Amino acid sequence: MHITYFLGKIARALFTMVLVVTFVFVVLRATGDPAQAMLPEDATQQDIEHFRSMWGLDKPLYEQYGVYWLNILKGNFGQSYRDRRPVTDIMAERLPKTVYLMTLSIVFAVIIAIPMGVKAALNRNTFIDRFTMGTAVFGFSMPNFFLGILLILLFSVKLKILPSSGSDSWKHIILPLLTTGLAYIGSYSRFTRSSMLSVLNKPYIRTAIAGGLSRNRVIYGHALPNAAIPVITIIGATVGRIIAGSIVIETVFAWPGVGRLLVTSVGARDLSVVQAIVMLLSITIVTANLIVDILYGILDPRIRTKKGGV
Amino acid sequence: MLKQKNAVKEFFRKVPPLIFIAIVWIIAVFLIAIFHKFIMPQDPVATDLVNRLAPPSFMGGDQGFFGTDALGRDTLSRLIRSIYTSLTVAFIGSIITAVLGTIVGFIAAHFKGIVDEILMTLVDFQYAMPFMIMALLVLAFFGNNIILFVILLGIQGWMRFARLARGMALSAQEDGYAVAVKQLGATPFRIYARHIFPNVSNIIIVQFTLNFPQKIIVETSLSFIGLGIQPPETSLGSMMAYGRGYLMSQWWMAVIPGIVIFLTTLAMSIVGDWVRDNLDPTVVK
Amino acid sequence: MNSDLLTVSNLGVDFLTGGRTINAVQKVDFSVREKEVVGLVGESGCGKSVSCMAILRILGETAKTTGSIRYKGTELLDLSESGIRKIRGKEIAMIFQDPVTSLNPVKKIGSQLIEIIQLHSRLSSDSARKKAVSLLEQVGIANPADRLKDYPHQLSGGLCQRVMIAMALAGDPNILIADEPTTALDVTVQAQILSLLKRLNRERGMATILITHDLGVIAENVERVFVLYAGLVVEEAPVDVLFKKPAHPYTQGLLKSLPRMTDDKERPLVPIEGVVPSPENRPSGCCFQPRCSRSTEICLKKQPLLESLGSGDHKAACFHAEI
Amino acid sequence: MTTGIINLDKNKNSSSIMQIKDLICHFSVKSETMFGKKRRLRAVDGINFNVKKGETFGIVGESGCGKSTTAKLVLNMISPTSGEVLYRGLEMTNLKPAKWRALREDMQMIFQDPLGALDPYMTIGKQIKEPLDIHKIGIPRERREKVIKILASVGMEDYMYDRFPHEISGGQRQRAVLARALILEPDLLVCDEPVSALDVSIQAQVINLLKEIQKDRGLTYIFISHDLRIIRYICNRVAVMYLGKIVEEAECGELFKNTAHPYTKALIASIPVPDPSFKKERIILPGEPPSPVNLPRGCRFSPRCPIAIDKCRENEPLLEDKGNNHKVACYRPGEL
Amino acid sequence: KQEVKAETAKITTMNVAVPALPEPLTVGASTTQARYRVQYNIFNNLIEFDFKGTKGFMPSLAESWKRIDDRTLELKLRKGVKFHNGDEFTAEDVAWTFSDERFFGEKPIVGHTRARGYWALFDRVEIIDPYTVRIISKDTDPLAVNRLSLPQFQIINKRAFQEAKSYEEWSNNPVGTGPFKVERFASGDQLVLKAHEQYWGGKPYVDTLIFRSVPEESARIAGLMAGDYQVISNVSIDLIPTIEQEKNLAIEGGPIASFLATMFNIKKPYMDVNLRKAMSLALDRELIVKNLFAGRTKIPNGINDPGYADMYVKDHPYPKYDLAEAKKLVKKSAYKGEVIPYYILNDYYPNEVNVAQTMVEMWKAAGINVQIEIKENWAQVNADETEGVRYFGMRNTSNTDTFGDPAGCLWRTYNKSYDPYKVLGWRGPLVDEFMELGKVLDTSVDQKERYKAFARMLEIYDEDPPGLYFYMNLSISAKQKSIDWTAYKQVYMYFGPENFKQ
Ligand SMILES: Nc1ncnc2c1ncn2[C@@H]1O[C@H](COP(=O)(O)OP(=O)(O)OP(=O)(O)O)[C@@H](O)[C@H]1O
Ligand SMILES: Nc1ncnc2c1ncn2[C@@H]1O[C@H](COP(=O)(O)OP(=O)(O)OP(=O)(O)O)[C@@H](O)[C@H]1O
Ligand SMILES: [Mg+2]
Ligand SMILES: [Mg+2]
Repeated sequence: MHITYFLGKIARALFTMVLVVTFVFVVLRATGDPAQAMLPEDATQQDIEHFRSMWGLDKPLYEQYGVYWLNILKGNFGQSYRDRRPVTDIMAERLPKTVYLMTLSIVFAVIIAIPMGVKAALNRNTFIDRFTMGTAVFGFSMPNFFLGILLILLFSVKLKILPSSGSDSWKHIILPLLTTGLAYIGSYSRFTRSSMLSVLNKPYIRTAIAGGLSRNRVIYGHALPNAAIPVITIIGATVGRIIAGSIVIETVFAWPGVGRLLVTSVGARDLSVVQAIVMLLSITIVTANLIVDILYGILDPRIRTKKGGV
Repeated sequence: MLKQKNAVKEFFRKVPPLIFIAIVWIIAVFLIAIFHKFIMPQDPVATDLVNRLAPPSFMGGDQGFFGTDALGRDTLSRLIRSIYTSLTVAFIGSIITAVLGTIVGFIAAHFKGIVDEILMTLVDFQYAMPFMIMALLVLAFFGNNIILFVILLGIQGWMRFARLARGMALSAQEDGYAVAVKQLGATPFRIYARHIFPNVSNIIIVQFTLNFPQKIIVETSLSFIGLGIQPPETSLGSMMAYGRGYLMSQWWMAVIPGIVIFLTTLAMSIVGDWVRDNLDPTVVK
Repeated sequence: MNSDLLTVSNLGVDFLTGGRTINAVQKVDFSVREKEVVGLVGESGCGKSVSCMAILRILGETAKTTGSIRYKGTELLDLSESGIRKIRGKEIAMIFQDPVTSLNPVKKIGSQLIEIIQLHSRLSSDSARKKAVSLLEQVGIANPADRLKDYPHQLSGGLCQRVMIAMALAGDPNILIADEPTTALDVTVQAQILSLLKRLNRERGMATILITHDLGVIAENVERVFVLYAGLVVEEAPVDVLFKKPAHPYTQGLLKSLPRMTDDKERPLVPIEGVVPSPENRPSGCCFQPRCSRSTEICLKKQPLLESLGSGDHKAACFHAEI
Repeated sequence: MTTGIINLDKNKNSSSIMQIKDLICHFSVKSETMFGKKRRLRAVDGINFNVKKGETFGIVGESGCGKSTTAKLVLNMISPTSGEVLYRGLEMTNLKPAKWRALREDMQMIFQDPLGALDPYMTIGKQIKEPLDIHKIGIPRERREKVIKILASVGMEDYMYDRFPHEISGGQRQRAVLARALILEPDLLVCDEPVSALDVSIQAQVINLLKEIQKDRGLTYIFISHDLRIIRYICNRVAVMYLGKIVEEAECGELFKNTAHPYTKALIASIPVPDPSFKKERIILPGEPPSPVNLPRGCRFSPRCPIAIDKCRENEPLLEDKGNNHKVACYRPGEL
Repeated sequence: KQEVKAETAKITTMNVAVPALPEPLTVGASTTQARYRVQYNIFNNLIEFDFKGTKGFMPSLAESWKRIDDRTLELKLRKGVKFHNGDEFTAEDVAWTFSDERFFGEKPIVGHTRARGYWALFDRVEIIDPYTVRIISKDTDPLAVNRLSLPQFQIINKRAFQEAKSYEEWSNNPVGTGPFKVERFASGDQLVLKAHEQYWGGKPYVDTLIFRSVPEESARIAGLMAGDYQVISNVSIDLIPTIEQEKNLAIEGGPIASFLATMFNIKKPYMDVNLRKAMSLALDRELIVKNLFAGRTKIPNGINDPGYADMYVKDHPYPKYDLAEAKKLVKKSAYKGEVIPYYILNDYYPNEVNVAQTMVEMWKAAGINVQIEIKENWAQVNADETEGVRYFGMRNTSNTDTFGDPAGCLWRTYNKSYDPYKVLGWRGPLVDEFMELGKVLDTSVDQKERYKAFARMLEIYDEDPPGLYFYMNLSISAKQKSIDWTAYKQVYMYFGPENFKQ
């Protein structure tokens, strides 16, 4: 792997992040006055001005922008207008919840989806394949809120075996996990299937069979490692999107993570919070991409010398 | 003429039944969308507060086939109208996505260097900026109207098209027909419009069939956070979002549009996969 | 007759794809004797590869194989999946046309080689490694111990083909099928590989089936030749007989269309007119009849069978074979 | 064929249509090691040759020795690192795109892989017609006629006009490519391995066709191949390339009779002869061709050369005329 | 059998699911429902309003009060009241709560001076002795007592406020005198309150009270059914039957003192008085209330409520439904079928989007073409403007009755500083009269005079309507039947010993 290649990637990632933050900054400041959103509708002009000067919103945009970055460099991500708490504190409280839920969901989905996809590929056009396809499409076409509520009705109301919402105990995570997991299983298994299918036709698989290897050895020892790359890509993409992907699920299950925070903060024009989340988000995505790149290198030695990437 | 007829025949002979059913479903849904004005049994926005929340007729209701919603509006008519809005929004959105992405991809591949860098940074930017958040920001801040909404959906996923088109164009430039045509003296525009585009179009179409149902789903999620199609206009997503509150009492309100979404997505995916498996231009038979 | 190690008779292969049936191999008969090098020759698409892959049953599920393939008296087509697995690599090994893509790109060649070695012998991983090194040495790779750590893409085509050959040798097979082992390689490297194969045949007494479309390669390397056309064996002969007295008009045409180093430059090449029919629309009667100058009524009606022409070793499937 | 934009004096230097002077083309490639920087790949490393009007100039050599790169340089499809390409005395490097496009009427190229060179989504006829559309030759209605004529001249029937590339055979595809190149009536045709992908019997058809057309139209060919049998059969003069350099150049007969360079010798010896009774001396070169990134010191061929001496490993021999218009770059020519 | 068990089993932790929690927690930071819902459990007012019954104003932290003059109110404070931090409640705390520094000044620490809108006449607090304070107004203030019962004016602990490292720290962990003290607060998740053992009103009946933020209604109801929550708020009308079907669940709540209404943009040329009146006549309010609200709310006669006691104008006519008359008026009006954009928020008020769609259809029947545009927040509702005219033809609003007097509702929301007059073009002789009458409400201590003024103001509202009123807003909660808790006629959810026993 080229060190310069990665340095370049990181530089570009940083640049992208700056771009994202700038975009969000501009959209946020240019399109709505937080004073109006935060204050009640009959707030007086004086109130509004006081609010603005309190949060530095009366300064010209470029100055606000500069101050914003300066503060970030100092490790200060600002304060929430609404919570009146440092953004870092709020994130420290919320982020672990999201990460916990989403990583478990992804792990869960990977464990189920990959064997499922392999099985479907090996039994192409059979019932197993159709079933996998159906589940997969069901998983990603049914909105999370719908699935989530169905699961709540089934497991909490009817069977009374799992709590309906909240995040107090390990039991609380099961339903949200199932809901997100199902959606991920959908896309992972389909990717695994199609990637397996294309690999199974490759000459080296024929070589492995001609050498006398057993079926399992051919599939898991030779085909799967090669099929892994597109699957890794899609997993990487979901890892990068854990925050965005959790918005709906967190709302349905009253899961106090960052996704829900984002929605409420956007609604309230809580600028510092929105910006911090978006920045975090682009960092996750960019990091996930970077990790995927490194994994590519590990999985596929050819990429180490090529100008890799998807 | 005769040749075409044979091609059609050949097509039907070659198509497995499952794919056939899927295609029929898609066509049906599109026909419903196109002719919705003529097949809606009632005005989809006409309220009838006395006959509200009626169950579907197969469950004993007497207010139309799928019953009525919380304002006594005919669910079947609303469903048909929803199919129209959802499909229109998704279709126009997908076209915008495909055109935008492909053009950007071609431009990047053609000019290379700094142009490529800039456009690819834009692609990175889009990747780093999840669509839900973009939608949240833009719709929340600029207000929601149908045109903005469609444009926004058009932005969803363009970067995938851009990368695809760029990759294809780059490899086409390297060798093969594009080089051959170029050395005949063709201008770049001609090469892209007449040669590279038709060749990429297959893959674009496949991507389109994947992107299209995604748009319906995205619209559904946006409806959930209140940013979808606005009432009294309706869409499959907003019907579901609206019906979710009634899952305990009038479950069909969310389930019926849900089934339509599921079947349409399924059909699109099946057809998309099939197209991809069968139209791979590298495997010319 | 000398004892046949492998006899393929009446082999037919159909592919069922997209609701159609493609008759890739119509009727192929050939045999390999112990320590013999036979050649299968014919133009692209005539069924050479498919016939050989049918022997190891690695054609995949879409293929339907008929006929008989007997190896040392065992019918391979009747073997169970685990039975045929014991034949693959151990009794009959195969190397493929494009060596670079035929090796697993994400695994070191060492591990691919050792995997095969351990599969066919109960060697510890240490001695398997030693055997791998010695195999690479035998196929003429310099610094074999270092090469084990390389990935396929780090090797040139010639080296990859040598690795493939080493992998094929790992199970000490009795028959090596070499499917166009040199077409993807450079001329000078091709010469290296062919001489390597010759040496291995000599030293190990391993029977070899050499598949190629290059009559030059056939002439220099094999003892007996089977000429294929449109999924059929149209001529079978010892190599010198074939080149001196080709009997089938197709074989004759092939030989005439070759530019030769000894030829007069002004003499135009004599191509066979027309093209090979695709498996889906083969002509009635003799498959070669539309391109044949000697064709008559009967050629339109009947597919001639492969018949002996006087000397037992020379057979041709033609009503008008030249003797 | 000359377009208005460019005035070529066709009589000047009439014997030589194409002159290549000290042509160098280096690519920069990423190195394989972690901290390595970009390195030079010497694809074409200083070559000179003249192509005379009406002749067939052959270039032969192993894969990666720079044949295709040379072809592209000759047609100016890529720009050289340095050196000159003179077409009828006109310096072609650094042409403006419009001029460059106009010049395509004079020189054409056909490629190794006819399937790749044809757009799979356009009918054969339209593709052959395309150069006419591009250069706006003739009135649109008559173009079709012209295509059918040219189709006939490459031995294809008119119904091929509406076929798609995948619907016709390999030999027919190569004919179509040829027809497309010929329709502009060029003076120079560069053929980059035009028959390597074809079966022997079809190879013969195409080679015969090429020869015929040359006779009819007085075309000049630059013919690239790795197959010496074909080169010998079709070329007047041959240049043998090894790792970006020409190591031997001579009239065809001379080259095969008095082969001077050991590499050429080895190449000829490597050709399998379709005659079991022919017993030839075998020269099996050791090792693999080195990469154009890591050139050996001295003569590029020295590591594989059976007769290399110390001098060969020190200094690179120059391409010198040994009389009879036979040029060779070797310290021990003809000794193998 | 199970039911019996449920009734006997005492709970130590009460789980209450609400759609959102306040942020931050402290008093006076904003006026959202989320805040008011929980606030009464932590803080007390000096004077309390009886939201449950009809007792009117009751002593709370003040045991008694009397008017000294038009501008001065003297209060005797309750003795022995303990704050959550153990401090004794004294006049100092009152003075601090009402100080300029914290609340009423130009640049208050709280951030904005929302409170001032509710008490523009407030001047200062005078401490007479540790248990006596005087509240002094700038002018005659007949409503000082009413105002003291507002949630904005709940009493906080001075020491805790001043000792907090920052306002931020304080505001998320405030100290009051209410029955519960803050144990843990995560605004997106839960608010955990612990019983305040020394609560002056007696020890609460549960040890722990948890408000959980559960935004999705289905999840709240499911949680209630599953027994995860004892009480939930914000139940929509259509789901009432679902809950009532369950034997162990019960519905609580009903109409609250808030009028759902709209404001017209009278600057629009077509929005003349005839059209405005026609729009009211075209609405079949009964039908809406009966079907969309299951009859659970009521239609008021003007912005006028029986809770005003002697100020209630009983004879003011109820709004009429008369389509024919409406059509006639439309004909007479300047309206020529223009699209009237109707800006609303997405179900900010219960069932609002449904109601709006229904009304659009009703207006359509009268030939009035209204088009709903759903906005995301108030800023969007108000922001659009060209040449001084807002884009909307009409927007939604609610007129909340803050303290049982028309001055806190009709007058508070239609005075000169409020939108209809200020920006929406509600002008004319009648309006001038309205403004004059309003002053009487504000400054007169003569109830008769005030009554007469109010009655006339109601008439003016009908004659030259600045907006429409529809029905009373409502707040529906649900609970486990075994829980002895009642909902107030407000969104407030109170679990002190006075309102929850077991
Ligand atoms: N998996 C398959 N499915 C369908 N048809 C196939 C399949 N594999 C091969 N064929 C067809 O079978 C015929 C014989 O193919 P085969 O690969 O044996 O030819 P070949 O003689 O080896 O040619 P080449 O010299 O090009 O390798 C061809 O027409 C080919 O298209
Ligand atoms: N655009 C490029 N960038 C980098 N390297 C290149 C490029 N084009 C060609 N090369 C390299 O230059 C060398 C010469 O390539 P070229 O294609 O001219 O060889 P060739 O003689 O035509 O080989 P073949 O017989 O395989 O076609 C090769 O090592 C090739 O990898
Ligand atoms: Mg083959
Ligand atoms: Mg080349």
